Amino acid sequence: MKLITSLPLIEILILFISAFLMPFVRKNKNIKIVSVTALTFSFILSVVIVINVLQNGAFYFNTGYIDTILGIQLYIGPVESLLNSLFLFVIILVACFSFFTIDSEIRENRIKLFYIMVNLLSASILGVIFTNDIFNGYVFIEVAALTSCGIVVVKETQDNIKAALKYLIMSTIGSGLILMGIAFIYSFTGHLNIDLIHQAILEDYTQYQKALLITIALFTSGLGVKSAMFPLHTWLPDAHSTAPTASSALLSAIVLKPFAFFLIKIMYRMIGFDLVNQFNIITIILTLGCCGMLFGSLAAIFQKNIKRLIAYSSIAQMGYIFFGIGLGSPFGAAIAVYHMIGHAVTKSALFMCSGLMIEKTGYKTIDNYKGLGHEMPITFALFTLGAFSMIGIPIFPGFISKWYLSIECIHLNQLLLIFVVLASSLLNAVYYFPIIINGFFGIENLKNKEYHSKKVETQKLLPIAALILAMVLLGAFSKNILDFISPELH
Amino acid sequence: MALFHNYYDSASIVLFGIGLATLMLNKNLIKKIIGMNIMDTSVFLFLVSKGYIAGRNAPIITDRYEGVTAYVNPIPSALILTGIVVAVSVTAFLLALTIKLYETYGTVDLEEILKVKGDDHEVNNQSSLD
Amino acid sequence: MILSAENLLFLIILIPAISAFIGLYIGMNSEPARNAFYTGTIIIVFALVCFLYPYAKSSSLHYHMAGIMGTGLYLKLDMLRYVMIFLTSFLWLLAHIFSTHYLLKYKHRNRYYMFFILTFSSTLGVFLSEHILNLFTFFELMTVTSYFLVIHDEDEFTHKAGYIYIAMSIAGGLIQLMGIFLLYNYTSTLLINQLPLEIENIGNIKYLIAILIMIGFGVKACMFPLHIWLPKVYPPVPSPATALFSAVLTKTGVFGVFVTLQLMNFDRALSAIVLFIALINMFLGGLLAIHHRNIKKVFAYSSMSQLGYILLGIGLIGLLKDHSRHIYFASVFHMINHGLLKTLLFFGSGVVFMELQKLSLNEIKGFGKNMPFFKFTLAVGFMGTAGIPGFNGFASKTMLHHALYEGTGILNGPFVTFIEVIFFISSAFTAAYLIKIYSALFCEENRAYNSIYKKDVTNKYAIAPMLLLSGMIILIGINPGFLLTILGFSDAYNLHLFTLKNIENALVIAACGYGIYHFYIMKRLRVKTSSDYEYINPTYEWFDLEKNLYVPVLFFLFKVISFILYAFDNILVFIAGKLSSFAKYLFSIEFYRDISYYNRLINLYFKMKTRRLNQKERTRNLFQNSRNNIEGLLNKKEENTRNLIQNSRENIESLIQNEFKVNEDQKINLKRKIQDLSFSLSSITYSIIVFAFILAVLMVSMLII
Amino acid sequence: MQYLLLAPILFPFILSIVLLFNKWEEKIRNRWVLCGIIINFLLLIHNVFILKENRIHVLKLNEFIDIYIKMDTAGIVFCFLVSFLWILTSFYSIGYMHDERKQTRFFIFFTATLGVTNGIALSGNLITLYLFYELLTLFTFPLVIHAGNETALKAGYKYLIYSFGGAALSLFGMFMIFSKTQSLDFIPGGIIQPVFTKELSYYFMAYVLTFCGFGVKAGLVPFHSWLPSAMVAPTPVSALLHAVAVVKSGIFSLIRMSYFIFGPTVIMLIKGNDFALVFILITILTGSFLAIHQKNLKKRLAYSTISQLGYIMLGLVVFNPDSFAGGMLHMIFHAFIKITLFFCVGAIMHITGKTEIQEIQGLGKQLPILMWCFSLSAISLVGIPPTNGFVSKWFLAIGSLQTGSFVIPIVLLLSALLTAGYLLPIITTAFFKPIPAGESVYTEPSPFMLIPIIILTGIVLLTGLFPNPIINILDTIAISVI
Repeated sequence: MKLITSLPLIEILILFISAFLMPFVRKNKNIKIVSVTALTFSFILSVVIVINVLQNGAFYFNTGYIDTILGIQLYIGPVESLLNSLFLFVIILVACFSFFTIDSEIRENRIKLFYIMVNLLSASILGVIFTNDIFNGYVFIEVAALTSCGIVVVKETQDNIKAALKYLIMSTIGSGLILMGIAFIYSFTGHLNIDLIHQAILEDYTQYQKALLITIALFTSGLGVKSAMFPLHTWLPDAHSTAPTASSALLSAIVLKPFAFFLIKIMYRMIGFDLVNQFNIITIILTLGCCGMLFGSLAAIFQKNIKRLIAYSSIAQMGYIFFGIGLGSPFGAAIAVYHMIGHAVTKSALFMCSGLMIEKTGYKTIDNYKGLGHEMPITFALFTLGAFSMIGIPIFPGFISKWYLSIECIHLNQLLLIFVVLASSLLNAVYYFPIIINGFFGIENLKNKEYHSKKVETQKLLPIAALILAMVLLGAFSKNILDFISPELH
Repeated sequence: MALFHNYYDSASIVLFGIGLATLMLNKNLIKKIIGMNIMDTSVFLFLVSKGYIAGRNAPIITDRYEGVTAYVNPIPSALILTGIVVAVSVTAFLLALTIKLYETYGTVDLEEILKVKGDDHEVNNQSSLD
Repeated sequence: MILSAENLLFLIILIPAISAFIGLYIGMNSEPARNAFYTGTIIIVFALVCFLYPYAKSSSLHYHMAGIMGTGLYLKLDMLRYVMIFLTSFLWLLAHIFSTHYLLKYKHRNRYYMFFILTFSSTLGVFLSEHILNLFTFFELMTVTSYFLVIHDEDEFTHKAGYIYIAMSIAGGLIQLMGIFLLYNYTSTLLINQLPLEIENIGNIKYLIAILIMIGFGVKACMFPLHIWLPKVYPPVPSPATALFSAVLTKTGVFGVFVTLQLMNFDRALSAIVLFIALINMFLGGLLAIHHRNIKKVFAYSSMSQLGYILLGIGLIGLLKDHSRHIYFASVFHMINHGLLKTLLFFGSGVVFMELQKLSLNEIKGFGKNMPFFKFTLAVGFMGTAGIPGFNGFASKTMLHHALYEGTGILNGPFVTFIEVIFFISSAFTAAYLIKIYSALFCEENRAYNSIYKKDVTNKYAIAPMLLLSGMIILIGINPGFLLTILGFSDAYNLHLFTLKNIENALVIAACGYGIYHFYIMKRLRVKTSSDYEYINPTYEWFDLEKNLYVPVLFFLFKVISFILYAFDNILVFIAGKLSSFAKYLFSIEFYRDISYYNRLINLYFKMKTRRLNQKERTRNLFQNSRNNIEGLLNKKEENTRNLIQNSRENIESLIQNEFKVNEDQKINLKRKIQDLSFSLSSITYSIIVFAFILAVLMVSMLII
Repeated sequence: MQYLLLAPILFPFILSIVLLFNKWEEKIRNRWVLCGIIINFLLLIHNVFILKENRIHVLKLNEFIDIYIKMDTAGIVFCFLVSFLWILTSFYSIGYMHDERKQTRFFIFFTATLGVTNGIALSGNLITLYLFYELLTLFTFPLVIHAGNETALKAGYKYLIYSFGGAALSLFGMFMIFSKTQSLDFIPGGIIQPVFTKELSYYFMAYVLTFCGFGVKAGLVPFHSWLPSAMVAPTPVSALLHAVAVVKSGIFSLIRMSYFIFGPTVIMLIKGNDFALVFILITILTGSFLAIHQKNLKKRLAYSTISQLGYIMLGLVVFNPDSFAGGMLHMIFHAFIKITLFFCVGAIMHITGKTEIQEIQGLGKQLPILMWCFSLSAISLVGIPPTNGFVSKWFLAIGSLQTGSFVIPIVLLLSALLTAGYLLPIITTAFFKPIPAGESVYTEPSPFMLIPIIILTGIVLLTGLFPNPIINILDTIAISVI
């Protein structure tokens, strides 16, 4: 039984070791194989963890087998296990997609570096999700920041480097703030382990009212920068649009989420729901979430470059997640987690489709995609399905998270917020529909476009199709996912 | 007044402010990196000062182990070690990127770099409102 | 069995309706066969009507057919209705014979006959129906089918007339429908025999209901405010149809008014209103008839005034509560006489129109100078209408007059004398305009026609009906009692109409008529032109109810409401347009990430300046657009909206162009300025500034709270 | 056996997928479409009369998303109306689309829309209705932009934005209802039980939102301007969608919402109907007033549809059995009349290429049968007594008078006058204006187009003279609901 509990650590170690082994492999083909095998193996382990958690609930894992909590502790609850397996699932699919597209986008000698970064990034993401120790979380956040900046800069064009630089500087500021937050927490609780801090805070939080407030503010703004909260998002559009397709898919879909989840862990497990609601930081997160939703969609409407458009739409979706957190109720956090999963699957599919479109047409601006639905029908159809989930057509996960958010808003009787939720989904429609319509319909759009002329090889389409299928399944089984998640956050 | 008797906290807060300001306000990349380092060191100072217990010496065992009470609280100092490693790696990465930029643009002034349009073609039609 | 009396009622309506379509089909290939077929059907119907006389005389017939039209079909036949359908079928037969000859030079005859017979069937339906809804249904059917008769000639003039006719009748019909809705709502039954007792206990809402229903019938009965369609519709309609319009369709209106009053069991107030309108009708009809030159218009106004007489009779029934039998038979008798007379007159005008294709007195002067038969028949018609003793007009007018005297006991004196005076003046007017036409048509000298129209009207189809009618007029004139007994008026014979006093009274009226003719018409209305005398018509300058009142008011209302509703129409599109342009402006700032902060400030300044100049120019042409909107060129609505969008699109383009223009020259002088001024904040620092600012705000808010 | 219930909804989808995947030439495809739709109609008859069960839970994802199909009288009436008219329209569109381009794409979406409309008719709860409501927009969109040119695309955008805006509003209302009643199933008489005084404004807001949401599709005034601009679509589309399927499903969802979710008592309590009445009266007047200004025939019919929809909504908002029956009657009659008018206008455009009113002078003489059908239907729409327009107006007026308000009958009659104002000129120009010189000779349209028109005119006249059978059916619904 002991072995099962140590699986999460094994997972992270596999990914790290595979990353360290890669420099010794000579040919690029083998690099890819090594990377994907490591990822699939850890995915299998994650599925085992999920089953284990399903059967006998959450469990702790103390590195070093010492029952006293001196070493680093990992906490694996239903939310963590689910996030872990789903993120890995998406990373594997993006990696398979990158097998074929990465060669054309980055130079020969950089491919090895790219896959090392991918493995390191996934390892650090799992670390951030699992850790129950905030300093360990900080270390994994730093590793994630550096490696994500790495997969951005791997393209090495002028703009790319500038964007990466901007991203790196902003994330260093963020991590500086997080470190200061950790220092503050340590200073008045003396612990680094989340549960111990929680007990310490519960005992005598009245004296540290002001300090507690400042730590929450530090953590929010630090993690906010990293996960593109509204005012601190300026780095995201440049970074995601100039990065290679695979990495921008990874960035938008996966990298932003663990930081937001870390914020949830700090807010609800470290400090506790009732205490957090006393500070009005929650309302600030809520308002920033709403502004993010509206601003993201509004900005996306005026975008010409498709990658920037999808980047802005991920700002909007992050706005949804912060809106969920900002509601301050446990069910709100559960919906935020569900939206993370839903958005991860949809956004990666959308980015990969847009990558294919750019590769086939050679242009990045939307106006050149007229009549594309006729030329590459399957990719465009997948893109449309992804867009439908974003817009909120029933059955898709987008609609379900909007539904639950609104129901939660009514329970907290803030009816105006529903207007924001619906307005932002309508705005999504405003900027996704022109692309779809111009792709499929209109005489002059389809004037000299033969059917299936820009055919995309099936092996590039398989990952996207798998993701869309996962999306639909997520939509279908939303009820049991939420039942699985919500008890833990209460 | 709290400010007067815990010098270390106030010193680290001031240092943090200076680091943050230099990071933000300067155009020169190198100055930004220096600013970032100042910011990190200020945090480390703050953390170490939390672990200090007056009248005890550093948690380094020279020849023999003098018991727990002789030493200062070792955990913050351990944390700072990893913190320093992280800061160093980030600085290294930043410097590498700055060198790359310097090779292409010949200047380290971020403003100059950003004003020159990037090389890949689709960048220029991005910014104008067409 | 199917021929039992009750079913006959339904058959009378059904036969013409079906035969209309069969005739249309026969008419496709052969004209004479169709004419024969139609004559046959009308004769059959006429025969059936005659067959029904004993039933109508003894008791009233009832017929009920469930299911059709939602509420079922209820038909009833009593003496009054019998008279009506007898008159309709008889006159329709004559008109049909006349039109077979009259329409020879016309086109679309097939269509004309179909609608001719359909109107016949719906008129019969109006007279026979007992359920108010059926009455209303046949009334509307009659309107629609007669409308297609009105616009038979397909030229611009008929379409204008048709437009007024259909608009007024449908508007009248809908107001009437409102009355019926209220009636049904309060009494929950619509059968005419059940209604009177229901109506007692619904309080004075019944006045509103009565007025609304009477407006519907008033349009057809050309009561005063609703008479404006008469002079416009009669001239363009082919003469046989005009004859039926004036003789029969107006009777449906009068019959309707009578039924409504019957429902309200002859309430005093309502009868007073009808009486008052009748008086106006009589007087105004006569007055206008004198001035007009087109003989059909003259006859139109004359039938308006004659209807005034009938309505007077109906009004009086209500007022002279207990012995109203006398006045009832007087008005029915006058209805019959008026029917016969008007048909004769319009047949006359038809004959004139057939030959000359003109109707104005100036053109047809001296037409019938040496046409003995034609002159004789029209003379009889004129005498009858004027009420000269020995003709049927005299009999019914004197009966009305007698009723007035009986009324003196009940109504207060001066009121009766007032009616007496109006009665006298309008009869004088009648005599005047009839003499005017007679003299113009037959006595005036017209060299052009002398040579052509030597012998009499040849066509026997035209002259036979006129002779028959004039014969009947004279017969009834001489022995009115005979007709009254048929009508069931018991003491018809001791009426002793031909007393010296009455004859003397009628002759005095005729003399006054001639006096008016001699002094007023000959002097004022006949102007000596170069070669000959010319009739002028001053009424065109007078206040024409339609031109000066109805049309401007309705048109203004229509324009205002359309403009308001047009605003409703695209209020959303307007708001959406404004919002998107605001959002576009808002985000244009965000994307100048390459140009430094200072540049952006200058840029903004330039843009604001240029925006202000376009603003002025744009507001100028916006003002110009809204001006021509306000001028009410609503049909230019499409162009306006298009050039409004055009302008806003041009403005945005010009904005962008001069932005670039501004950018170019601005860049040039800016470059020089930038060299010496190195102060600038890069976009990264720009975003960090934002971030620092927010952080500061966070800190401050923490500390305060 | 239970799954046969889904046949009227799924069968058209299967048919459209079959059409999608095999490239038949025109004749075979037409035959497939025709017998497919007729089979669908037979399936419906089978379900209504033979099948015992009348409800099935297709898919229950979570407590609110559950696809629930239920057959009740109102649903059956609407389903029959739609399926029957679809048969005639398919005949007509085969004739009409003969020499148009992209016909298969047209028929694919044409059959799919039938399935969706049947879905709306047979849905058992508000969320299934909302789902089909959304799908209706998606499936009708390609039909609206069938022409493919710039104006069609613009009209398509407008249609999409309006429909999705409306759907978002009604979704908002559904949130509010669901959070209070925890279930959205349709129960005649409404599912919202005791309404406490403090919740009145809450329910009023929910009612307003759902009303405006579904009102968008039903041509409520401020949200109606997508209808005239969607006239750019080919005539079978505008005939079927903008006279029957799309607008009527808007009306049907309003019926479902106000009679099966809120219930008349609750709506009267929260005075929702007074709010709605104002909008509806404006709709009636705007529709008829602006129709008179339109030169284009199809635009004129579009605005007339808006005004006639106002009638139907009037019948639904006045909570009285007579006016409810009047509203439903007018829904059925208007569907038949308007579809005939659109078919005739479409045939005229197809043969002569004329669209403006002054262009069709004297056409009545060249195309007698077509123009006779047009005139008879136009007259029955105006509501001259023997026709069916009058019957429904009668019930509407009586119903509204019983509730004591004078305004409604007056607006009804004024708009009837205006209906005459914009329909009779078409008849007079067609029949009673001389044929302009140099006009080429036109012959009657192909039998495929003419037979449906004649059948429909026959039905219009028949229901006018013998409306009783339909009235009895509707009375049963009215009693069960109010």
